[in-house]
Order: sequence, then structure tokens, then C-alpha cells
Amino acid sequence: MDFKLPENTTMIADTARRYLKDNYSFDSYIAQLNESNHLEANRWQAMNDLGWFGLPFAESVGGYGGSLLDVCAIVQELGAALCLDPFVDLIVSPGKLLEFANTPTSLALLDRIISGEARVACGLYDRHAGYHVLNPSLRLNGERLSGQKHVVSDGGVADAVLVSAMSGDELAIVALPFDACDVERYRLLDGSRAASLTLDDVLITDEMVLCRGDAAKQAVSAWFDYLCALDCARMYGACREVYQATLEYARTRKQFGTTIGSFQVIQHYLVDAFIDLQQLESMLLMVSVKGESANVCERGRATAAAKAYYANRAVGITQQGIQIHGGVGVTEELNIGHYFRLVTHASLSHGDREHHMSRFIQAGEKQNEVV
Amino acid sequence: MDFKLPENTTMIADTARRYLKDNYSFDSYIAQLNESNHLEANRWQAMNDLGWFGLPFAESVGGYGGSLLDVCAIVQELGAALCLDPFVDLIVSPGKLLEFANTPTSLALLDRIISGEARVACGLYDRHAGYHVLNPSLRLNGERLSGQKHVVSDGGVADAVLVSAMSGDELAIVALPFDACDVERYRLLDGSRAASLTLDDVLITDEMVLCRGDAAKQAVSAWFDYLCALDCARMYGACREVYQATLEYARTRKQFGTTIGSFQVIQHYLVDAFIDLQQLESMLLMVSVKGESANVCERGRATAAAKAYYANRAVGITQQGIQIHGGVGVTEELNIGHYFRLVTHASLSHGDREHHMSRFIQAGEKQNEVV
Amino acid sequence: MNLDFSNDEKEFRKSIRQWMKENVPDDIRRCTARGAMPDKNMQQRWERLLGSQGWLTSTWPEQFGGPGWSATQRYIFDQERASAGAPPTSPFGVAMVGPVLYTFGSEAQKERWLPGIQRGETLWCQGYSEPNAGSDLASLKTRATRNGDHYLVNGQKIWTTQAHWADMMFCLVRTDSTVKQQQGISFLLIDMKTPGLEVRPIYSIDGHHHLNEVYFTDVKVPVENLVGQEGMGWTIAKFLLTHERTTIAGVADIHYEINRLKSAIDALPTETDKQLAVRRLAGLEVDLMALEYTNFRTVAATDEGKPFGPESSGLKIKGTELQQRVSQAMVEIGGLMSLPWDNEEPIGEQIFNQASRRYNFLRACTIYGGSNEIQKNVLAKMLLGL
Amino acid sequence: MNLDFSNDEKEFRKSIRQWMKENVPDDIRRCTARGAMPDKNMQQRWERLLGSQGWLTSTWPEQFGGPGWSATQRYIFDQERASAGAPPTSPFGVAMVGPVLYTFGSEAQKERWLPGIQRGETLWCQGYSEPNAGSDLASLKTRATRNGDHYLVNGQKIWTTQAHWADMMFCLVRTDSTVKQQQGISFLLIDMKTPGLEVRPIYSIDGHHHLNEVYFTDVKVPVENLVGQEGMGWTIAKFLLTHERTTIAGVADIHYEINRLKSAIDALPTETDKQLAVRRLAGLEVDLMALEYTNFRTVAATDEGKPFGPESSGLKIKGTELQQRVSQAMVEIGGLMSLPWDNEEPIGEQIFNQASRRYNFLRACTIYGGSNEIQKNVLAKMLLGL
Repeated sequence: MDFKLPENTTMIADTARRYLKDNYSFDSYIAQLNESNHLEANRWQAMNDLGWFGLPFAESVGGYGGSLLDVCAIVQELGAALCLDPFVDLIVSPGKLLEFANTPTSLALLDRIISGEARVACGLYDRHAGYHVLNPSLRLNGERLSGQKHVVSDGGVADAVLVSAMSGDELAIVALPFDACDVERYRLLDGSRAASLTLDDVLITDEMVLCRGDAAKQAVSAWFDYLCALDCARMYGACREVYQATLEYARTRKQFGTTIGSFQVIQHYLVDAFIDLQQLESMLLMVSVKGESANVCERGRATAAAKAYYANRAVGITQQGIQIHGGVGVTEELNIGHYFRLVTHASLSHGDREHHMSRFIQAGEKQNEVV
Repeated sequence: MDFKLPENTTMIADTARRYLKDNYSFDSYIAQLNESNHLEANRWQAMNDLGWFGLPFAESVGGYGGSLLDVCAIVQELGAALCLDPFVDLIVSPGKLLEFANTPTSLALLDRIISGEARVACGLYDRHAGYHVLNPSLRLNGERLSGQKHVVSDGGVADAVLVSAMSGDELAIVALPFDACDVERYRLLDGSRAASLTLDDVLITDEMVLCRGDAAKQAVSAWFDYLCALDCARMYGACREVYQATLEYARTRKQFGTTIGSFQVIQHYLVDAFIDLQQLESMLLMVSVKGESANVCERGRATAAAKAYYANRAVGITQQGIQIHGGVGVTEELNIGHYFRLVTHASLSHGDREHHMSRFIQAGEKQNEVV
Repeated sequence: MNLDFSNDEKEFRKSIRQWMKENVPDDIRRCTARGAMPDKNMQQRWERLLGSQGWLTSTWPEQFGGPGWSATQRYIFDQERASAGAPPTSPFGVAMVGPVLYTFGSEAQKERWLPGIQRGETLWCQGYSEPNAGSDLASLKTRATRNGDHYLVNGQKIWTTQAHWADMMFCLVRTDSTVKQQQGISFLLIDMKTPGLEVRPIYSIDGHHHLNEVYFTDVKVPVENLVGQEGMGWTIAKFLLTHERTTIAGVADIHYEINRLKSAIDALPTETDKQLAVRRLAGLEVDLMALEYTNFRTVAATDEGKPFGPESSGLKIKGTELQQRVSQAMVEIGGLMSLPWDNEEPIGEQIFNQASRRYNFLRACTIYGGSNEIQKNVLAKMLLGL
Repeated sequence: MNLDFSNDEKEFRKSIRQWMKENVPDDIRRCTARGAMPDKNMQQRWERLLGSQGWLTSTWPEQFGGPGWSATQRYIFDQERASAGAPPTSPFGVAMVGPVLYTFGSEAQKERWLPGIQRGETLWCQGYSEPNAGSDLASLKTRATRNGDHYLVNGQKIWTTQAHWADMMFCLVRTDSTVKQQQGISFLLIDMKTPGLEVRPIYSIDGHHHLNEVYFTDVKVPVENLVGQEGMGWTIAKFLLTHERTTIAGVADIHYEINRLKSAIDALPTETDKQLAVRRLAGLEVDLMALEYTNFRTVAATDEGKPFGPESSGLKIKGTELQQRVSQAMVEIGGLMSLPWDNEEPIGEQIFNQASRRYNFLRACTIYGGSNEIQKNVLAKMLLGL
């Protein structure tokens, strides 16, 4: 076994960290929070220039052949920087779904994402189905789509959306323009932009249906696992920063004539956070590799375990970070509370703890069947 | 509302405490652990003299009309003293079941318990049914009893046993002599004595069947709630002692040139234990009253909540007590570890935490139906 | 030993419940049911309504205008208030400066300030914490220098809840820096409209404005606004810390939250989701029951005239932890539905729409009023006899 | 980055698995499967068997008789050992005094003692703790006074695991009380059969005899049994604390326990009981996975020659907590079946029959070898740069 990151991944991570340090700050984040439905053109172009738009995708489909591990390295730094630029929402998420769908139409659209021409979002969730992405409530009756999609993470600027729908008993993935739907836009817990879509007998054409049946199921399932791994990467980046900031605060903040880090209870909190962070890093490395495993059962078990663990311990680290910071920790002025929102968000965005515990149990049962 | 104990209950508690202080000690306990199937005649007689044999039962059935609260007061002190004399197992438990059954035969047998003539145990559990006492695996076919009973708490000395059995779809309570069964005797986790019984087509007579059907169900259900409340009383007494001993230890034990109680982490442990003990006391008062409520749903909800809470926090207090005591806490020489065994035992003896959480949920649903 | 309320108490409950039904304004009820917090207008309308009944200052002795309720009655009142969807009373006037004034204030001070509190007309805020005196209050630095018939106050306060709503502030200031830290502190009443006093907002992580910084530059405060003598500030602050607070655990409001959450379980996607939510809620309910009976005991003890002991810290610690756990459960059970932050129209169940904000807001409740760690330090000293 | 074992490592695993299958004695396998602990005879038979393969001292450098395995191989070996139902090796000889001897010992000492350890023939115990020097080891009082060619040792040790089995003890003694506490301590090897040395049993709360008190009255120890120089005891003790322990987290044995528990779920009374148990176990498995991958990382780092850092404490803390949680889950899931303490015939599933004893036994694992609180103190100093 070898836990050293490949040189290439380290380079990608370093570049991401340097780029964000030079081009993004807590102030940029606050500014972005106050914008609605706006994409910062310079930064978006810079990400494209860095090669991030093509990185997540195989060379055979026009990408640069980066691994999930590479993408996690970037997403971790985005999390650490609180960066809201919709790299995951408008590039990785739709792009991977299209790559997994692997049809001529889907690959053509992926091509336009990689080149930066298309702004596509994923609409795979609705509140009736919750996290059960293989059973959406949207209906495809013949050529008509009806129903709702919620929490469509579109960065506020997408002009097309990939939706999942049930066509009879069969899952289908459909690409359609945003303006074919009734759109309500809002901000999410982590500050990112999303939309709710209402589709009222929307007429679609045959070529808008990217794939159906098992192919659609496999694509959505692979997409879900991939996005789960990215959630973990993002939370890890945030937790790393919270831990560092809290340690620094404990070292310097004085109360009762001494640094608060001299209190044993604070010390033990910090030790707990340090140990948890070690384990979160281990789980991230694990899921960054297994989250795109060809073994579907192993892949599902890995992402379920990682997300369940993060929903518990990553959330815990940020909660404790706030508690140790005291009053200033609950203000918008300090980054700590924003990291807490980010981590809470990412712990819920592709399945909460209970959902993943159920998946973990199912994967274990399937594994036993195989064995 | 009024949380003052009635004067009578206070007197009963004081008497119990004084009696145990004068007649029982950690040494007596250790001696009792080393005995098998032996009842200390002097102490047993003393308990009779104190009026404890009649206390739990209504005056109308020959008892002295004590409330559950009174019995809890005694059981709490028995727990605090680690006393293994089978007052609950041979008096309260069978006596209350007989009282709840409320038939001429059952009351006649109760009479003999109160007078100290009969040594009767309850056999309501078997490992196939677990804690589901209304659905035992023992079968009553016509006049024949077949099956097993486990963890029959008989103090090692009972000569008769009340068993539950399914007669078709109907629950039945049967009284029979111990020697009608194959008996295997052993010690339990808390040091008390118990037996496993195997009944192989045991022939019984009509009058041995105390009651059947709804009457049996109601009796067993009331018995179960009553015994749950006693479990809590026993755990409370043990936790009270562990907390006091741990506080004292923290005050006096020196390490690193100072008392361990001067370490903030130890201080916060003690505070947590103090607060939990307060809440355990509140839950005990609650369940001591509601555990014999005429409102079956309220009664079940109260005992389920109390046992679930105790299985969590009472166990936690004793675990922390051991941890703070360090090395000496894990030895047989010190009482702390024995309290831990007692509390673990009592947390499992009439339903574990999960079982009671399920009951609590069911009781809540029923309550809603009524409202 | 009796766990039931008396018939009189039951009658009392009935009459309060009826009154709540008829009098809690609809907009306030809806606001609470959504999980949102009342704005200034709602809060003040509600407190004035209670004031008009003589119920706002229910903890006050009758001679100062209290309704003469027992602790049990106050507890029942609070239960009915919460379950009717009305907000808790702001503590600064009623629970804090009021008792200080009728205990330590001059007759003139009582006459001047108590009626406004009693009627819900004067809004107060609390000037305690400073940037470098949060947990360690004794090290506060805001100075009040005697200058003829007034003090000149200079310095800064922080975390001042509702300072932007308040008419008056009660304030700990340093009047003497030559003596031991605690001895040089005085308790001053300051009109928020005094020149030189500036309030700057602090936004909380729920996105709302509750807290403030307050800056004092040569703020003139008449000497008659000093409560007690100079140097008595610490004594008064300690008096408030141990002052009876029968509702400190927040039991009534936790009940309300749990019931809100229960009502939304049917909206969850699958049977498994529902079962898991029910089980998680049941765990919280059991813990609430333990907290509630502990609270009952302190209420009953108060009615017997017993002083509030260390249980008070225990109730605060367990109560705030439970509030946080309930709010976290709501967000996590809501799942997707909890993610929207600022949409008008909820996704699915209304109650999840504000759940994240509430969860964020409640991170503060284990910090303010003496963090739970500080509470444990204090309690440990008592237990260990240090 | 590669989470798979290499082909060579897989081959290694296969060969070890095969060997275990053929060589773990049946009685030992059954004992472990029951959840019981091996007796002296089993333990020693097993260690001699490993010794005969040259595998007992797998952590030792080849020059002193180690098999030349990488950390990964040792880790794999431990996994296979645990899943075959064989007990862990007693640490006192192999992991403790052995490395001390080949690092600090004289040639004569190495020659005399290492072979016995390597072959599993000499059993050692550790004389560190004293009644008033548990967590605070530096304050130990057992004296060794030089007297010609030997020391006279007087004093008392406590919590001495397996002293009643051991042939030899390595012992911290005070040789100089005029210098700073830590500086006056020396590291001595003591033959357990020396006159004046008395071992008294301490029974643990699992009802078994693991621990002892050891009393020294004018015990004569030859000066050649001093390791290093006088006063080096503390240095040696610290060396051992940071000495690489790739299996400190107990991952392999926790896997074994979880699998045992899994195998018994079908015996639970109802579907609900089973589902709840499965869910509880899944939570433990997820936590184990996080621990295991953290352990993998330290193993891989060891193979790259990196020193064992603060992660070691983290692994110990999380590992012991998880061991305790698994044992508690076993008892609670067993329910009624866990209640019997001393019956031969289990009630229902075999595995629950010893579960309570194991649960009791494992309360010690967060205490011994430096309690988890002490581990956290040490770690905090490193993190905070104190």
C-alpha cells in the first residue's frame, strides 16, 4: 500500500492552493454571498486556463484524464478557501453524469462543457424522492415531462439542466433548457446558488433523452458516488482550516490572564479534533480512490462509509471550533461559522448520515452475497 | 406538584439504610459472591421482621399496602449496599405477579410468600423470546408444558417457579415446583443466582394454571413495568455511591504532586456525573409513581423512558467512575467495578435500551390515538 | 409526592390556554410555527400585551407589581405560552434589571424604571461583555469617571443582544482601577440615546442581526443612574447569576420544537426515513423528559422557598445541549429540505425551511450567559469544595 | 497512491493464512471464538510455535533475529493471526524488553536474554507502576541500593500483568534520590525466582487473575542486570513509549470481534432486534474503517522509514475506545444472553456467554499504558507547542 499522493496530484493541489490564495479571499467570499446569479468571469476563465474544465474527464472523451483523487485535491482547496465558484456544480457534476451516460449526445454536450461553452446543471433531486436518486418523482410520459426538481445546484447561471425522470419503471436522463421550466432561484446553506424547477407537461424531443433503463441507473449511481467523494474532499478542506484556526486561537486568545489553550479542557478538545482530522484524512484518501472503483459494491460501500463518518466527525469538528472561539465564532464576520455552514451543507447534499448508513448496510449484505 | 417523599417512605428508606449499614458490608457482599445457592437465614428473617415481605402488597391481599415508591426506596438502598439478598427476586417479583394475577390460587400462594413460608421465583424469560414477555416460547399443550426458561432469578434457593407459556394464542401463567424441571444453576453478572429450566412435557394440573388470556397479559405487563421501576431504583442507589466515592477519590488521590480533582478534565467529568445523577433521580421519582399507574399507556411510556435513560446515563456514570479511579477501579478489591456490573446487569435485566426505545415509541403512538 | 398539578393549577392552565388561544396574534403564531424569530415589532407587541395583563413581570414580588403566582404557575404559564407559539420574554428588563432595581435600587430608581418594564414599554439591553472580557468578565475595561453630577463613560461593549432595539442599557463599568479587579466595578443605567453612544451591528451566523458592538465616547450618565454604591457592580452581577430562573432549561420551547418536528415526519420520502426519524426523536424526547422532571423539582423546591442551587447550572447545560441537538436533528432529518437558505417558498415542509438558520443561531446558546465550560468550572468548585 | 496490497504482499497473506489454518491449535481457536482469554499454557504454546518459525519477534531487526518483514507484512500477519482466532503476542518480552536490550543492552545481555524471547521461552513482565506512581511514573519509590556486585531492591510494584506467569521482570527502580526525580531512575532485569520477591494476585473485574502486586524485600539483583548506566531508566522508558507499534490500535482484533458479533445476530428474537443490531454494528464498522485506514497510513509511513509521530497516541485512544464500544455493543445486543457469568453451557449463542467478562476486562484498556487522559495531555503539549 502506498498513501503518497502521485506527484501530479500534489502539483494540482499546490496549484489550486496557490491560485486560490492569489485570487480568492474571505472578502471575495463575502462579496460572492451578496451577489445573486452572477459568475465571476475572470476567475471562471482562470479555472478554465488552469485546465480544470477538462481534468475530471477521460482523454477518450476529450478530457485530460484526471483521477477522482486529482479532482478531490482541487475541491479540498475550494472548501478550504470557502470558494463558491461553481466548479463542481457546472463542470464536474454535469460533466461526470454525461461521461457516465456515455452516449454520442451526452459526449457532445460534455465537449461543450469542457470547452467552457455550455453551462449545465444537474437536477437529480426532488423533495418527494429525497436522496433516493434512482426513483425520482419527475415523470416522463411519452414526450412530456411533469413534476418538480429541487435544490438544482446551478450556480445561479446555468442555461441547461440534466434531469432524471421515471418513464414507467425505467429511469431516464433528459437534457433540457432551463427556460423550459418554471424556475425559482435561491441561495443554499453554504451560500451557493440553486433553483427549484417546475415542469408542467414540458414537451421534449427524442434526442433530449440521453439514456434510459440500466444505463441511466448505472450513470446516476456512479455520479452519486463520485459526488459523495467530492463532498468529503470539500469538508476535509474546511475542517483542516477550522482546526488550524482554532489551534491558533487557543494559542493566542487570552482569558483569565492566560491563553485559553492552557486550559486542559480546551487542550483535550483540540486533541480530539486533531485525531478526528487524521481519521477524516484517511477516509478521504480511501474514498478518493474507491469512489470511482469499477467494483460497484465496493464503491458504494466506500462512499457510504465516508459520508456517514464525515456527517458525524466533520460536523463535530466545526461545532467545537465555534464553541472554542466563543462569541466571535457565531458571527458572520469570522470564517469559522461559514465553514460550519459549508460542512453542514456538504454533509447533507448527497445523502445524510442515516441514508448512507442504510447504503452501507445494503452494500455489506451484497458483499456477503458475492462472497 | 410535590416531590417530597411521604414521611412514611422516608422512614422506610432510613430504616433500610440503617439496617444495611449495621448488617451488610462490602465484605458480606464478597462472602455472598463466594457462596452458592445459600440464603443467609438471619438477614432473611431480619427483612421479614422489618415488614418488607408484606410491604409491596395491598392490604386487601394481606400485605401492608406499601407503594412502588416505598419499595423503590428499599431497592435503592439494596443497590447502594450491593446487597444480594434476593428480596426482589423471591418476594417482590413473584408476589407482585401473583397479586396482579389476582385469583384465589395466586393470592393463596402470595399469602405464603408474605408469611415467609414459600420461596417462589419468576420464570418469564427465555432466550428465544428475549424481552418480549408476552410471547414466551414455552408451550402449554393441554396438560403438558414444554420448552425452556432462562435467567430465572431464584436466588439459588427457590422451590417453586411461576412460568409464562403460550397455550395456543393465549398467554398463561403457571405455578410449578422447581423439581418438575431440569435445572441448571449459575451466577449472573451482578453476582445474583439464577437458573435455566428445561421442561420436557411436564404434566401439570388445572389448579397450577393461575390465569390465562387477557388477565395473564395484564398481569405480566403490570409486573414488567413494576420490575423496570425497581431496576431503576437499584441503579440509582449504585450510581449515587459511585458518584460519592469518585468525588471523594478525586479530592484525595494525588498524582503529579496534586489531587487529581485539581485537573479540569476530571472536574468536568465530575460535573457531568453530578448533573446526570440529578436527572437520574428525577427519572426515578417519576417512574416510582407512574410505574404503577392505572393508565397502562402512561405506565408503559414512563417505564420505557426511565429504563432507556438509565441504560444510557447510569451505565455512563459507572464507566466514568472506573476511568477516574484508574487501575484500582478495574479490580475486584474495590466496590466500583462491582457497581458497574450491577448497573450493567440492571440495565439489561428487564429490557435493554433499544427494547425500551421501541416501547416508548409504541406508547407514544397509542397515546396519540387516545388523544 | 404528587406528580400531578392541583385542581387549582389545572384551572389556571385552562384559563391561560384559553387566553393564549384568543390573544396570541396570528402573525406571531405563524412566525414561530415557521421556526423564525419575531422582529422588534412582534416582540414588543407581545410583551405589551402581557404587560397589560400584569403577566409580563410574573417573577416579581407582588409589591413591585408581580401577579403573585407560584413558581408552578409561572412554569405552567410558560408551557402554555410556548405551546401557543408565542415567543419567550426578552430577559433584560423583566428578569435582570428589574430584580436588580427592586433589590438594590433607590426608591427614585424603582419609581422611575419599574413601571416601564412592567408594561413592556422600555426595552433594555445588557452591557457586560467586552472584546477582552468575555468569559473573564472581571477584566472589563469600560471606564466611568465621576465628573460632578454625572459620569463620563468611555470604552466598548460587545455581544450586546438587542442593543439596536433597546431604550436603556444596564452596564458594568470600571469606576476604580486602583483596587482589586472585582471591587472597582459599578452598575450603571445608560440611556441609549445619549450622545457619544454608538451601536454597530454584528451579524450572526444565522444571517440575522441580534448582536451589537456598543461604543462609548465621553457618554454622560447622571449619577442618579448608579445602582447601589460605586464598587457594587460585581455583587449585583453575581446576584443575577444565582437569581431564580425556573425556565432556564427551555423545556417548554424544546417541547414545541419536538412537536413541530414530529408533525413533519410524514413528509419524509420513505418508510425507513420515517422510522429512523421517529427513533431519533424518541431519544430526544426521553432526554427531554429527564430534563423536564429535573426542572419540575426545582420549580417545586422554589415554591417551598428553597434557594436555587447548583441545579441551575445543570439545567442550563443540559437544556442548551438539548436545544442544539433538537435543532441539529431537525436539519438532518429535513435533509434536502433543510438546504435552502433564503427562499420564500419552502421546499416541502415549511418547518425545514428555517431549520438551518435556527441550527446556526443555537450554536450560541452554549456560549452566551457564561459558556457551558465556565458553568462546569463554577459547579466543579462547589462540588469539590475548592 | 495505491490502496491495494502488492502481489508479493498478497502472496505473503496467502501463505500466512494457510499456515494459520494448519497451525493454530484447535483449543486456542475455540477459546478465542468463545471470547475467552488464553491461559498461560495456551499463550506460551502459541508463542513458542511462532518462535519456532522465527515469527514471534517480527518487529526486530534481522541482525537480532527478526524475519526481515516490512511493516506492511507485519500488519498483514497480524490480520491473519487475529482472523484465525489466535491471541496477540504478549508485549513485555517481544515489544518491550527486547528492543530495549538490543538498543541499550551490553553484548553479554543481548546474548543472554534475546534468544529466550525470540523462541518464546522466557516470559517477561513489566515493573513500572507503583501504588503512588500510576499515571505519575516519575514519582516511583522502589529503591535499588548498590552493594558490591549486586543491588538490593526494596519496594513495591502494582498492576503487574502476568507477573505470576513471568520468569523475568524488567523494572524501573530508583538508584539515586539526591537528583531530580527522572534522573535517579534505572532499568533493571530481575529474576522472578529471587528470594525476597513476592507476587500477590489482584483479581480484575472480569473475575480473572491478570494483574499482580509485586513486593521486594532485600531482593538481590546482580549488577550485570542493569541495562545501560544508572540513571538511564527514564530515557529507556521514554524510548519505549514512542517505539513503533503498528498494531497498537487493535484493528485486527476489533475486526474479529465485530465478525463474531455479526455471526450471532440471526439468533436475536425479532426482526426489529436484528435490524437495530445491524445498524449499531454498521456504525462501529464505519468507525473501524476510519481507524484502519489511519493505521494503514502509519504502516506505510513506517515502511518508508518515517518515525512514529503523534498519530500513535491517536491510534491508541481511538482503538481502545472502539474496543470498549464493541464489547459494550456485544453485551447489550446479547441482552438476556449476556447476563450469565459463570455457567458452562451458554444461553443461546456461545459468543454472548463471555461477553460480559470481556466488557469488564476492557474497561482497563483506556487506563493502562498511560490512560487516555494522559495520552491527550502529552499530545496537547505537542500540538500547542507547550
